[in-house]
Amino acid sequence: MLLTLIVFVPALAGVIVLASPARAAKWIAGGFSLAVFLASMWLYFGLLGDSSPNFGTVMDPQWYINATWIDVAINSFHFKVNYALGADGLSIPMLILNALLTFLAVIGSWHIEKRVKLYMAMLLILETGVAGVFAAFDLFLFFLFWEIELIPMFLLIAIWGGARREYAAWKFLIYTLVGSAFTLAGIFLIYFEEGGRDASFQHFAQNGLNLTGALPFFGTTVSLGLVTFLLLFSGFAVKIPMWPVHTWLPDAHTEAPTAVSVLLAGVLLKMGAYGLIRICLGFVPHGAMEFAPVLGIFAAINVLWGALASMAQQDMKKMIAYSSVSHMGYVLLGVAAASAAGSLNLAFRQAALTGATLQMFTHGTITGMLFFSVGVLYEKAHTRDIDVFGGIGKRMPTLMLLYSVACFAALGLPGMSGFVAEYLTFTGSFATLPVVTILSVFGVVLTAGYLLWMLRRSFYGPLNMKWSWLTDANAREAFPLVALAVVIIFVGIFPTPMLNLLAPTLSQMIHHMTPVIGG
Amino acid sequence: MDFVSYAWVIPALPLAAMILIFFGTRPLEMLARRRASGETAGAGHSAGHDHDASATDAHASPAVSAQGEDTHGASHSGGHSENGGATPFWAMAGSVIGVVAMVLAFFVAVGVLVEFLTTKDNNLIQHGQYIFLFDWFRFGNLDYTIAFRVDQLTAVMLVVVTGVSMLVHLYSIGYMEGDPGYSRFFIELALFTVAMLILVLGANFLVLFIGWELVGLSSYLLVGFWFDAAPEPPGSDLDLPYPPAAALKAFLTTRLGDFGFMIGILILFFSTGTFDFGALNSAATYTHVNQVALTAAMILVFCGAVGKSAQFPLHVWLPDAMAGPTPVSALIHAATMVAAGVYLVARLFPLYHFAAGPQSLEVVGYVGGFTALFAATIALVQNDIKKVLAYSTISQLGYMFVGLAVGPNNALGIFHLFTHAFFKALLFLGSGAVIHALGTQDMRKMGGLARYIPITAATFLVATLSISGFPFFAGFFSKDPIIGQAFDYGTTHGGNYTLYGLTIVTAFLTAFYMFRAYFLTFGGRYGQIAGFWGAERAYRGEAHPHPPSWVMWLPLVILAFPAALAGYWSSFANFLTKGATPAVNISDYINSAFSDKLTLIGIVVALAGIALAWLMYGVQALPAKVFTGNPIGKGIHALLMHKYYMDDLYRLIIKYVVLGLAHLTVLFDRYIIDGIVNGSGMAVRGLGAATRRTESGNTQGYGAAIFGGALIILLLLFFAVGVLKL
Amino acid sequence: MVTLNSFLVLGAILFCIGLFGALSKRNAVAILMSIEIMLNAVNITLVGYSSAFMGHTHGERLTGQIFAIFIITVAAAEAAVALAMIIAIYRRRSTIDIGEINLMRW
Amino acid sequence: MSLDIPTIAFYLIAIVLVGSALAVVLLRNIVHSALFLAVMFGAAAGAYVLLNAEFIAIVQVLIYAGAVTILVLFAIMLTRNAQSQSSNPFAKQWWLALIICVLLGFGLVYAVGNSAMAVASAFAPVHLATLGADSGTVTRLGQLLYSPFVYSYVLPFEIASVVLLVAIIGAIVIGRED
Repeated sequence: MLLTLIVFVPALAGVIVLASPARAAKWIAGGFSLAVFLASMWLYFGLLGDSSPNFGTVMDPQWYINATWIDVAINSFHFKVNYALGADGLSIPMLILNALLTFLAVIGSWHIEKRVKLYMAMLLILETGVAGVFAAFDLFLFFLFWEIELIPMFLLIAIWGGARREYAAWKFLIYTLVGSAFTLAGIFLIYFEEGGRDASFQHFAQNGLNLTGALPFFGTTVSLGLVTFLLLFSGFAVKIPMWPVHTWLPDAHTEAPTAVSVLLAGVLLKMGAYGLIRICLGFVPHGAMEFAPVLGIFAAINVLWGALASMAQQDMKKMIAYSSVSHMGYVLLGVAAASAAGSLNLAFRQAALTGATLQMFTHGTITGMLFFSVGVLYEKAHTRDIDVFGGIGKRMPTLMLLYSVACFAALGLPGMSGFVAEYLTFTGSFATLPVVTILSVFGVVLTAGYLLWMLRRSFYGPLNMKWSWLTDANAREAFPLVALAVVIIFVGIFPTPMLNLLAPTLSQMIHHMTPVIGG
Repeated sequence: MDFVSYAWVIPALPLAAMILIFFGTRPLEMLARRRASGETAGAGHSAGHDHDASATDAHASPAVSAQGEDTHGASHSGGHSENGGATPFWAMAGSVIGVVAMVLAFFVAVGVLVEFLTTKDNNLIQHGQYIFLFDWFRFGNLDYTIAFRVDQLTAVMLVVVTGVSMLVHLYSIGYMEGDPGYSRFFIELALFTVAMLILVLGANFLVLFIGWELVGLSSYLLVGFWFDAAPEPPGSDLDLPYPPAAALKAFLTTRLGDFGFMIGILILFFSTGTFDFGALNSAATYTHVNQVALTAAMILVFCGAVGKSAQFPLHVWLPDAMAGPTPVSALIHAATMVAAGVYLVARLFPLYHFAAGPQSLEVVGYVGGFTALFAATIALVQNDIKKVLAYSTISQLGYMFVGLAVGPNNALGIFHLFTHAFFKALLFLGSGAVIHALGTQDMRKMGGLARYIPITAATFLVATLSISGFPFFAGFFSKDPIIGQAFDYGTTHGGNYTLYGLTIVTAFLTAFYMFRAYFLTFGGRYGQIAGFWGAERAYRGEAHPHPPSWVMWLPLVILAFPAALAGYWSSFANFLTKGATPAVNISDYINSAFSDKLTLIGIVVALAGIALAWLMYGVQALPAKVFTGNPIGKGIHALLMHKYYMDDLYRLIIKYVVLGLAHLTVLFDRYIIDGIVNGSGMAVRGLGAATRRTESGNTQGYGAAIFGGALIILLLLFFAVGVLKL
Repeated sequence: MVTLNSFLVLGAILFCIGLFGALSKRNAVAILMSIEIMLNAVNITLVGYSSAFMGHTHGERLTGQIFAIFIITVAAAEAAVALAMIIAIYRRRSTIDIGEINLMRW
Repeated sequence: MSLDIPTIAFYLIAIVLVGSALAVVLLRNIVHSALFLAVMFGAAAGAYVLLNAEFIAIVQVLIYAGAVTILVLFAIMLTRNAQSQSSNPFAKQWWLALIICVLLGFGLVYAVGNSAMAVASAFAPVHLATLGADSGTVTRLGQLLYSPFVYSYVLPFEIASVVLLVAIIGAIVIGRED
């Protein structure tokens, strides 16, 4: 019931916002998103009551609700969709992150004046779509929410975006739709290969190991597991985004308004990573194992490519967008390492996968903070060009402090969550994919390079007189930044609760995969 | 009293100070400042978004920030005493909190050291003691633990760090007086101290790496402390580093080293499944580990040390890091952080020495030896007093690595680290006093300053003698054994005396350039005592030097004692090796130091260096033109002035290779990937435009198409049935 | 001997003549007339089938004729509407040459 | 081949049908075309009679030869264009239409003679109408169309009436001068 509320209250709030006067829109949206955030915190704290809390696994989700929704049987053809929502260690952090970032996005959008009702409603409906993706425990329901999220996001970019907003919005939409078409094909394939009677996650997780064999393919045969994996992964790869289907991201980020960039980087990319871990890895272990070396190579390319491309950017947002590509590479690395073949200590795999999952959360907060920082600057200066600034740190000490915190978190400084995630990922992934890991570690150097170089060019040095009128971030602007900084530093210093939350789910997943990957 | 168990207080104190300043006194200071400016400036500030208001704001601010720039340009090169008067009350309160915290921490650290010196508890001696243990997480048998442990090595480092940090805190009250970022400075100083203490207390790679990166952060912040300074105007030949650029360079260069370090950690972790130093250093852990992998791992770990300790080829950041305030240079870039690399190798000494192949320590030794000579040669020609000290630091760190590489245990290198911390901190603080007094760091505008600031001169002289290896001073006792051991190492390694040659030549150069610096600054021609004690006539500058306040000279005096006497800790090796080497009493220690022929050679070499410096700069009997007059000498001089063109090489690599690749990726994205994506879109549109022609609106055409199509199907069916017999 | 085949061939020929008219005339009324020819051709075919099988199970094979009746009904309706449209178009544009009625082009 | 009266009647009707259809299509004057259309409708009614479908034949005469022809003539009259030389011209691509139609015709005839379905039934004898024979099909048709008790097409029939109603209203609405 709690999950139903978390998923649908935002959409309801969106309708209420649309029906209420424009003056109240922000307050209503803010109030509801705060309420949803508090409710989503209860997802975690509500489980803490026991001395040894059970955060659930994919086989045994918490907050589970299951009702038959569509059930059509024609002879042997059986199409069954259940309204099944659940949460476990993998989805609870994502649900909380989603609710948190939506709330902060509403706060961060306080200055929006253009069609504010529709804007707030779209933010809230977006929250519903994303929360649904993370909470769904039925494959078709998952896909439904996966597609629902596109509509508000498309509108948010296309209406409130920058100069090239329509190009960016269409690019986002078409990329995602093409990817998810393959995913849908993959969903049907796995559904019918696995009996065609049950689309629940538990069913697939239970029977994922059976997904072996070969499919005829133009005179030859291909591995069924690999085909299923690749079909499912296509949509997730676009969303993550994995090189070479990443070019929608910089455009979308650059054109989207600040809060939408935050959500886009903070939670939408996580949908892809979540799908990769939950569905590709959990349901198609054979395919994941076969694809893991290639995935690892893509991960390294992602990391280095994103970092190098960031270095060449003039636009702060574009730079951060490419940094997202780079950072999501670590997620790919962790997943690839967790599923690569080899008879090794399972603990390494678990470390890698935990690192990847933590990186999902942590990247959401850190990139959100980076985008909010740029947003504050952009609202004042109306430009994001790194080189036109210079020495503005003198005028904006608070913003410089918070922006620096975000940058240092992004480059993996200890004491902040990015470090924990990257360190876990690297230490785990080196065991199975050493070369790829070494390449990815080099990304850390490049990350430091472009972020600090950006800080230097914009904030350091003598003040460019052109910007002498800039004012520092006020309390309303600083609030999302401070809130995220608190989360980042808390997880960076004391990651244990977070890791405890992730552990049972991922551990179950890794152990379940043991017959496939060896070890 | 059980100091060891309370060792967690040591990092907690500066942490508490940091938090108190950040959340306590600094906001109060800002509040007070705002109230003061509100009283004077009136309501001008409050009208934020109004156009007129912002226009006047823009009008007013050039004056403000131009003034700010001027002061920062000046403060950048040292003289910021005229920076706007006294330190505000709350800022001062913050700094006092910092100093008090550091004094307390220092006493606890000394207590810890004393306890280790006096304890009879064999378990404590052999294994040290965990003072803090917290599991971040545990995966199967892999644990990610935050663990602090104190043992002898840590105890020594604790004293060094807290001691120097305490004095630097005190000194900074004077040095940073009136600086707008006064509170920020103390926050960052405290942050550094905490990070450095985490680094030395860490009982495993995880914690050490955390400290390692955090000291990098605080180094970045402090080097870039005057982040709004303007770059040096073109035409100056002093080549003063520009703080924002220097900070960036420092962070990135050390990160490049950390890349290797991280991979080394990964290999070790993968091979052994543990981060813990205790486990890693015990033989049982690595018996089944591939020797080659282990050797590679140790060399990679050393890469981290190369970055942090500014060894060739990653030394380029340290001279630039002198852009930071001088107390920072003393604390971070001389005494403590840059020694972290040495500490790291020393910490893992059993791994290097016993487990990994001999190549690992050879790499350490040769990199160290080469860097020692390399940096010393550059130091010969520097005109910036801080640059001289920076290159001397690099050179001395090279010595420490040689000491670790050739020594039977890690005592040689750490002992030099120990003494070096004091005399180099003293040198930097002394140079800071000079810069504070004159407002410049160009040695050509100094000379004879001993007359004006005698305390500074005397303490500086003590430190100079110490670093030069003059007998009876600390540096002599720590450096000469390294040179001697390098000779023995050559003997036992088939007569390969390369390391010995490198170190002995460096010893000569060190004595020369340090005394050159001393003479140029404090002594010179016309001076008393044959130029050792300067006179007014030797002064070449214009500014009137003013003597430092007590908060600045007191640390100098305090530091002079360990700088001169630290070498007399005769049983250091015995202490550090947990009794594995015999204890030596003090008279035997001194006797053995002078009875060796090699030591005598070292003394002679040092004296020769001092004598040459005296001839050239003390009495100026031998002008430098003798060396730079001929073409070869001129060429070498130019090469040294340009620091072997290393900076230019890096600049080229970054500009053309890294940024070139970066732009290539962007071009690839834009033209290849987006080209394909947009191209397929265009192709569909083109196809649509082409087929659109058939939609002519002519219904009869459509009808013809329908029935023509039906006809084709019909014919195909006939073909299939009649001909193919399907 | 007149067999079903005779009627089928007759229907096919008529259909093709009608089709030719529908595809080649420019006058909308002529096209409509051609379409009527095609409909008649189909009707002849249907009634032919109906009649050919009437002998076997008497009474049950009148479906073809039923079809024809419906076709005639619909054709009448169609003719009425189509001619109304033609008149309406003529009133607007003073032509019923469908080569010139191309508002829907592209 | 025995030339009995119905056979002769069939060939006569067939010739008239094809000839008048060709005349409809080929004549230059639209009014002549319309008149030949009426001839064709009448001949078709004859063919229905030959096939023992008296009811269809009557309906054909009533609706086609009567109503539709009148409609067409009215339409021609109302849309008479004074300027045009030829009231019933060919389009430019008439040759294409000709090729398609001829080939399609051959195809259809070939299919009628050769496809499996056609072979089984195409040579089935057709009961041509003979004078004085029992004509019971109208009754049966009536039952089949309207009977509420036995299996019938009453529902489609009612729908057809709705279609007609719609067509009437539609024709009025469209053709109305506004």
